[in-house]
Amino acid sequence: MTGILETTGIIASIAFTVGALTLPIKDNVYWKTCEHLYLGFAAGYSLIIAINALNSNLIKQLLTGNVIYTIPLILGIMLYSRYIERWQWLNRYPVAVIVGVGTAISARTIIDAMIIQQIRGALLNPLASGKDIVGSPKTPINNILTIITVITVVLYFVFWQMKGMDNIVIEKSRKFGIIMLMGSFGVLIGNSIHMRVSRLGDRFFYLLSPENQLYTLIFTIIGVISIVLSGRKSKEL
Amino acid sequence: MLLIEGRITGLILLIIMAFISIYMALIAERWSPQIRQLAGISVIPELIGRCAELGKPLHFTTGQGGSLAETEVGPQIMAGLSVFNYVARLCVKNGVKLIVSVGQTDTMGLLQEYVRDAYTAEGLPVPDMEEILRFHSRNQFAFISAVSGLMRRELPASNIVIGPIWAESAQLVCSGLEVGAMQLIGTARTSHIPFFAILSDYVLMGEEIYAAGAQLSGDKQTTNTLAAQDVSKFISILLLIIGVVFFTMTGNNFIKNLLGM
Amino acid sequence: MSYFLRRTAPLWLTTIISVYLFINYYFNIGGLQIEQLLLSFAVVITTASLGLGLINLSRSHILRIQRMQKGQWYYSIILLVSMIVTIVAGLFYGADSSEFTLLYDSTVSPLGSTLMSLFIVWLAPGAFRAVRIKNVESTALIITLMIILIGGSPIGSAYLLDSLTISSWLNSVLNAAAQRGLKITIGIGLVILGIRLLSGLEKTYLKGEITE
Amino acid sequence: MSQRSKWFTQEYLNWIIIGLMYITYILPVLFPFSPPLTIGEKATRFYNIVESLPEEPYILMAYDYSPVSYPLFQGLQEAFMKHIYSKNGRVICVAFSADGAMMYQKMEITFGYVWNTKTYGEDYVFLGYIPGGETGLASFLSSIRSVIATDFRGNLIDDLPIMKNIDTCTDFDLVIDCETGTTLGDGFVRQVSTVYKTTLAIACSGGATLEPYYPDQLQANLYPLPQVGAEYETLIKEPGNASAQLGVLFLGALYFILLFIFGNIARIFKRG
Repeated sequence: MTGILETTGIIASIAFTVGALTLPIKDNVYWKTCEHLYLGFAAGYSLIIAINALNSNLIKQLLTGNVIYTIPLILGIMLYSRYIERWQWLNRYPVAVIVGVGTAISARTIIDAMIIQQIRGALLNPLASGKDIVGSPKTPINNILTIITVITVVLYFVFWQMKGMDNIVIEKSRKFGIIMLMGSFGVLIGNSIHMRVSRLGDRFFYLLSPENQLYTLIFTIIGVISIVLSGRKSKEL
Repeated sequence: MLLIEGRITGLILLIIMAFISIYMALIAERWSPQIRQLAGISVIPELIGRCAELGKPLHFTTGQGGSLAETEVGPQIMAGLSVFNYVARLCVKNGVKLIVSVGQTDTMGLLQEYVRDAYTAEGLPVPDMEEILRFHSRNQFAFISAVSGLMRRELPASNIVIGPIWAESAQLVCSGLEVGAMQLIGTARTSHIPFFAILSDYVLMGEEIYAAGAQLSGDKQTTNTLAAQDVSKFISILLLIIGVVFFTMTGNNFIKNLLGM
Repeated sequence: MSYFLRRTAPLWLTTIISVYLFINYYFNIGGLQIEQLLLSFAVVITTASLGLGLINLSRSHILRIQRMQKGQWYYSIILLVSMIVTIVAGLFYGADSSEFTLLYDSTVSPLGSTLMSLFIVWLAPGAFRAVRIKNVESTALIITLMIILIGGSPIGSAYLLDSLTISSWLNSVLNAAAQRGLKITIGIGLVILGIRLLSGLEKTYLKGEITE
Repeated sequence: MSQRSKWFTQEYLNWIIIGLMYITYILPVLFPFSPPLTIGEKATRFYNIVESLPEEPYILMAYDYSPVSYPLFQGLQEAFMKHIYSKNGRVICVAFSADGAMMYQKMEITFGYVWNTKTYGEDYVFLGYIPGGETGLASFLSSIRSVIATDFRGNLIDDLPIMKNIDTCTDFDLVIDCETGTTLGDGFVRQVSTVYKTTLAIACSGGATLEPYYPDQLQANLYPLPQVGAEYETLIKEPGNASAQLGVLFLGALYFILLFIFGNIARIFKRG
């Protein structure tokens, strides 16, 4: 029994992979079907995972006797009051709890992790040698550049329109800051491309692995037909 | 000891920033600073002029996913809606066709309100909303496929996107490039700003979308929030400069140890 | 009374919870027990809210079927059928069963993976068309991009060994400094946003109401 | 205001670029080649951190990525677990994103040849999906038992021998988070390193934005993936999934370099 299930699973997975690869070339019927199947499966999957998590973090807690968990149970149900017109305002209470906890949890540590530690990290001695980077020279230029870049990037995001001397200082440092920021963006895009090359590469590894090559060929043909047909159909539209 | 070791300077900085932002909020009615002219905003009339000249529609969206109830995403959507209010009025004044892709379920009410205001301000009859505001889906890929399909059919001359954008950034900006649209894209989600900096004509980075929202909506509260943020930025820079000068002169990293308390 | 229950009470609830969690972080008031309860309550409510997405999705697609929207309604049927199949399989076999994992591995996993891997396919035509050296900033961007493309990949680590040194300097000095400045700016923005939420000045999160 | 020139927006230009790209990904699969590798700073520092862990270390490993990113992390995670098991350590897995649960199940299949020789509940365990993003993470680290009563398979936490004296973040010798979003990356630095000061390693596709935390708050920042994974596999002399991708990474990066160069050259010719 599982033999059939396994093979249909593999065939479906190859069909979906090829279907998605036809999307950038041209939107077609084959892809439209895959898209709506995906939306259905993804929505169903997220509900099942939510129920499994709810079972562990709420139902098991209630069964093992801590009654205090009835409070989140009631608040959770209040979330669904938004579909009843008269009681719609009730759902603001669970939202208020999530917003209150979420804001406090991140904001209280952001001050230390994103502001204080970053200022401390930039408090370097411009005359001493820089960070120990394997292979790169540890010249004092690294420290001077770090200090100036941090100051100018922060000044780039100042929105208060100053006058006179202040304005000139801010405008000059904003010019240097944006160049450094753009340099860092180049680094971000480069690293992002490496990662995404591996993702697409893996899809072709999967499609062209010896046992899948036959199915890949079949669905590629179906994909090409679907693209050609959708080309002709859109002309008539 | 009541105060926890290592978190004291964090508390002091929090109190200073709380004092600044609440004080700025209270004096909002009497005084609010002038915001620097943002390149991204001063180009909007030019984008709308281009649509009028080429007789093509303008595409606008506040991005996809998230909702006003989420702490980090809500303000980004609000900034997008403030920019939309300004864009809608200009479009109706210049007789430019407006198409809006809606990616969130709870922004439809505000969008309809702004479109109605734009048309009544010009004394024109309010057209059918279904034609202007097009809800696609909350799912990331269904939304962006619908947007790029719409771009290929309607061939907009300009494309403005202000709001939260996730992994659909490349498809969004490249669909615009493909139809030859002039683009202004702004988001506070930093991981995708580099792609807009390299591919879009104009970009609003991080906090700049809040400045744009405040400048266009003229909302005094948000303007003063930005002023409070600028004061905190000046404080951070002062701490850094004093620390570095002190460290080079005396060799004792006094400010770093103080901040670590 | 009803205005207080509809508008001001939720605002006060957010402020009380946030202030308590701030105080408990900075002062030794021994509130660890209550904090853990508050956190696990928030986790439970977030889990319960995951169902909302599913209801919104099925409502909009049932509407499309009722209206027999041209060119759309049969796709909506496909969506609802595949959703029901997954829910029934998940409830019947259980989330950690091999049958449910097989269903996941043959539907959501391949489609989601391939869709996400298309990012680079969308990027390529744009990279060819629009990556121009227009001014000083874009020159800086393209130079660092080229060095990282070479240094961060097997091209550099196999043949052009100098690119490794430059790219690790770019990563750890130039990029780290610029990202440090960016983190300070974003950190200040988030903290001030947190303070505004805490003090009830920021009411955006109460504005959204479902009108779909 | 000119309408962008016809050539610029031609549809067939897309098909050429996308068609060529698909070919550059098919070639290394049909004719595999793997260029030599030099070990970088980030892989060496992470290797030394794991080497310096005490005997029988307890590790918390978070699965926070979706199916598309499995090839980025598989090589690194499997090599890391082999390294930990060589010091007979214990690995506690958890997921803070919905897809993470399924990624653990996938690793049970691909890493089965090692995990089958180990016993579930003693050498490795999976505690399931904790929703709520940073809030879920904070509450999990403060006390595991206050958030969940059972693991993903439904056995009670207290019945698992591996969880005997494990309840908060300070009980772990190393926390490693594998994720693709950048919001939770900062969340791990805030909740693990700022609050508990535990040794933290993050393998993240957006690692360049976490560089300011490295190395004081974030002891190991592993990117670009899977290149760092391939370097780590060579360090522990166990070539795996990451080393097999070197050919594709070589050609993929080369294709983009040529795209940028020819993009600029084509513009000069068109204007000339």
